Amino acid sequence: MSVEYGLTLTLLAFMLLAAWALARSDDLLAAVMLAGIISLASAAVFTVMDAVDVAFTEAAVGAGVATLLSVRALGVLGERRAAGRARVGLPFLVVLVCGGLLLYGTADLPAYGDPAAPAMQHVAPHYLARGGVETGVPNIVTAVLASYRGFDTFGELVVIFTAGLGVLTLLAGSGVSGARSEVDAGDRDIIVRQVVKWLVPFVLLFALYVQFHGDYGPGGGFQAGVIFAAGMVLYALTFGLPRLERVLPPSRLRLLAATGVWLYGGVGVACLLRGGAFLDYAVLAEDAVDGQHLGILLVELGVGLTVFSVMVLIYRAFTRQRHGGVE
Amino acid sequence: MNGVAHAWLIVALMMSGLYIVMASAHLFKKLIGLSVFQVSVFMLYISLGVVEGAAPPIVEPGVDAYSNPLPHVLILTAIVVGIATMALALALLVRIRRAYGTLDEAALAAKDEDA
Amino acid sequence: MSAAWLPVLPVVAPLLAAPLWLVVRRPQVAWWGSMAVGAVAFAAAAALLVTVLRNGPVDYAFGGWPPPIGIAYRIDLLGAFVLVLVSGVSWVVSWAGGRGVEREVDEPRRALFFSAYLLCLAGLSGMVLTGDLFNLFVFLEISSLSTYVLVAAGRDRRALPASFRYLIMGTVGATFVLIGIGLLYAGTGTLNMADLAARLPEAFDRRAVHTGIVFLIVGIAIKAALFPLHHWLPDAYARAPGVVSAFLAATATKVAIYVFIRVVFFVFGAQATLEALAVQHTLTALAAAAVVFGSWAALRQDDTKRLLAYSSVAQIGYIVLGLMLADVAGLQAGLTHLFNHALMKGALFLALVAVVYHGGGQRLSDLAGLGARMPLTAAVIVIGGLSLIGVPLTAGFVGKWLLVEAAAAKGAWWLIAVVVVGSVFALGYVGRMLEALYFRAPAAQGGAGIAEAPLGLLVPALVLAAANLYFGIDTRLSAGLAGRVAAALGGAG
Amino acid sequence: MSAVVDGLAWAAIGLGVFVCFSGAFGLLRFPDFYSRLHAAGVTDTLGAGLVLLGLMLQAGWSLAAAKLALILLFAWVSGPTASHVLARAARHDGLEPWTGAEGRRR
Repeated sequence: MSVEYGLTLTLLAFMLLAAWALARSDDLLAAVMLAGIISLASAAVFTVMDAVDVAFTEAAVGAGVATLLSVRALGVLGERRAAGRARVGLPFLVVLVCGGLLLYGTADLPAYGDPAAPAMQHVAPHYLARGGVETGVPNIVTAVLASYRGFDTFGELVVIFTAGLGVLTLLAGSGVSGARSEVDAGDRDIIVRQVVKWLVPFVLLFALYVQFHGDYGPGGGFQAGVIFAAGMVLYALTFGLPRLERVLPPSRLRLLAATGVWLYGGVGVACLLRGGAFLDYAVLAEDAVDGQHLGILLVELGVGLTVFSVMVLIYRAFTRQRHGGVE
Repeated sequence: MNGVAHAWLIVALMMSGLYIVMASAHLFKKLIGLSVFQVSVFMLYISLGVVEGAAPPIVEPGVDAYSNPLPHVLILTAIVVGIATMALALALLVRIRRAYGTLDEAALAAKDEDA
Repeated sequence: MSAAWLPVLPVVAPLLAAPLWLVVRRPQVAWWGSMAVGAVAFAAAAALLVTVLRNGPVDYAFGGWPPPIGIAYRIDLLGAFVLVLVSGVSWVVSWAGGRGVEREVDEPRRALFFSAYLLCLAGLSGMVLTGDLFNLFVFLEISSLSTYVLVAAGRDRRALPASFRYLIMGTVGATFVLIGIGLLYAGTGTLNMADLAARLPEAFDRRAVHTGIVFLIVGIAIKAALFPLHHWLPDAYARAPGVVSAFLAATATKVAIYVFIRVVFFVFGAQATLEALAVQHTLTALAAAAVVFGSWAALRQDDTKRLLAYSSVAQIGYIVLGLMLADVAGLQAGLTHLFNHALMKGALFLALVAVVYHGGGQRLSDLAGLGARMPLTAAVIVIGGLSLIGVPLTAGFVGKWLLVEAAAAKGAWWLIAVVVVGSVFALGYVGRMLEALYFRAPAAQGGAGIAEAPLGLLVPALVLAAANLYFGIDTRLSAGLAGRVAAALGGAG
Repeated sequence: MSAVVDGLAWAAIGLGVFVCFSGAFGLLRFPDFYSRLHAAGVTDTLGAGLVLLGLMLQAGWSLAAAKLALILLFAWVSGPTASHVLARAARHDGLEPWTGAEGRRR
């Protein structure tokens, strides 16, 4: 057994412990934190498994954004404990059947790390051997994501957009507007204010680095959008939502969210107009590889724009809610 | 020699997530269970693409063995779908709590009986 | 318009139009715009169908990457047929959107409502057209997320828990699909459906492949609301705004069944899957149970929308029964009923939107006396109801008759008994609606304001009702095309 | 790389791991919130600092070392700030420090 495999197994066992604690706990905040821990541990597992882009995203999204939104929502909900009686019989049966089936199905999978596995044989070698040459992008994950399977990524962008649209639709008209101390004042503590004031520009700079360096290293539009949004949220937490809204009014955020989708789709349509297939970046420039590079740059920018603005819109929608209470 | 023990652990984690989804009476906790369920599916995918001793799929001169990038791409998409679902579900919970004053499944059902 | 645009237009047009209503937040503009986009999508779908009929399947490689390296569409007769149905019915239903949202959706949500509608349409169309398993998952999620929003967009607070329950069930289902795709990839190394079909025979003895197939089928069955995985459906349909119920009942479950057909018959190969994994017996039994249980439950409902929703559970049973006969006649029956059921439920749910418009309720007793006050709406309910029972000269008859014929040819007499039992129950629940409409006096004097609904609601309902009659007589487009599709499938399986 | 640098690097990493471990031990065993916070803070600054220092020595003069230095800087700013905010929140909620007068409390 290799060291890496042992590390993976240890981390998985640790996650299983956390899941066990999660299942037993009635405390909702503890449940959120345990889920965050599981997510962060999975990011470590992804790193061990060479999936650096995935690890990056899971750490930013699963451990970061999901935890942030959950804690925000818990505050708005005013719920602390899950007191109701759990059902046991049917869930246990279903889990037993599904788990048994999966154990059966995974039993003859190729061993961990086997380079001769069927999954390694057919399509993947093409990406690894030709991806860098055909797209001019050394990070093959970015090449597959933005070009070979660019239509999936367009769909993924629409999914995020749909979520933002859905949150705005569901929470429309039920928010609080006008002055409210908790939302408005932010944090008055001088240490926090000073630290955040110094930190936010670096967070934004890092986001830009991740956005434009995604061709060469882990990163890309999605991770960059999340980090940029995190910088904005940090700013709003410290200096109050109104200060952020002065820079980024909701109407502008909505426009940006739409613009990201249009940019991605627009690149696709531009390819159509120039006689290629939808999202065939090769027709965008004289040289096919230059076209690929340009197309990937533009669609990643679209992803970054929409992800960033949707994240901030969602955060704002939850923060603007009245706490607790019944209609 | 590596085996498929990682798959057993992942399946166990997956099933604990699914169990929390189905067994919890509280809607918020169901949602948390759902995210554990999804994370473990992500790990199943990524584990399919590991090549022992290979590098992450970022092409560099002098390296000739890389892990399979395709599962990574798929799971990046799936992570995004997961957070999108979660955000939407949390917004629904805010509305449910405001309309009913509870997030307990049995209590919710009871409130609509007498309405 | 160039042929290169046709395959992408039904998906990309609504996707690019949807963000507009986040910026221009005017409900009227959003409604007109969405109808225009719906028309474009429908026209493109119809043109695609014509192209496929003339020249055979259309292939489209996104990004110019040939499959299985890139994502590709392969649009055959089946896909084009279902796409025309989905985009056509959703377009007609969207006509009713303008008036429909007035009563059932609060002002700040109306413009965004149409965005979600377009996204849902795009998601469903993408699921129909795609030839790539993972792309299927992505578009499944686009349609699902927008559906949760649509269901919860109305004023009825009971829609909120219904939508949440649907979200949990739907996400578990989608994750099952994801597990299935992953295991199939582990066994074969590909995500492209056609490529997978070619590579499966040599990989079929791998356990990962068996398990993948089972998880994929269970995940799709949740989305298709196949008994006993139908729990999310009655509440979601009954509590959603009426226009949404009409839209979903006519399209969402149909697309899920279409995906099932595509995966089982094209990718896995009917013989191998149905026999080796005992899928056929299990699903036939479940479908028969769906018919009996759904019809019986519909009979016991007091709420008209829940009644129709349970009836949908039963109709899904009929469709799957036909498919599981797994011969040309059975497939033709299933596909025909799939087509016709979309028309029936679309018409009936739209008629209920018209009933609610002037302050009517959605209980059976609220229909009392409406036969005289709302003659046209009542006529739509009559036609849709008769079609649901399967009375000759309505669309509903055609599918059921084909199903009975197909069953008789195979000597499956018990299956005919199931159809008869279901139809008798249907006679019962439709009869209760008609009895309330025509033979019961209005409950109180209070409903004096109740009159015929505005044209904006009536026209789409009447169009769909007329379609029920038309396709009951002229079956070239429905059963005829379904027959050709089935013949092609029979060859493939 | 010279053996001296290599040895120094491993010494730093080893010491860092020990500090992290003792921090975790303190987090579990210390009697009240504030002292536990103290233990956790050690992990953040000294533990992570030593490990990162060791890694920088391993990396030599390269871009990776510069990135590690930036991470170190970030950890040294964010860690104490987070501890500060946590302690302040606890104080704000009226949590009194343990003085040994009333036995262990959780």
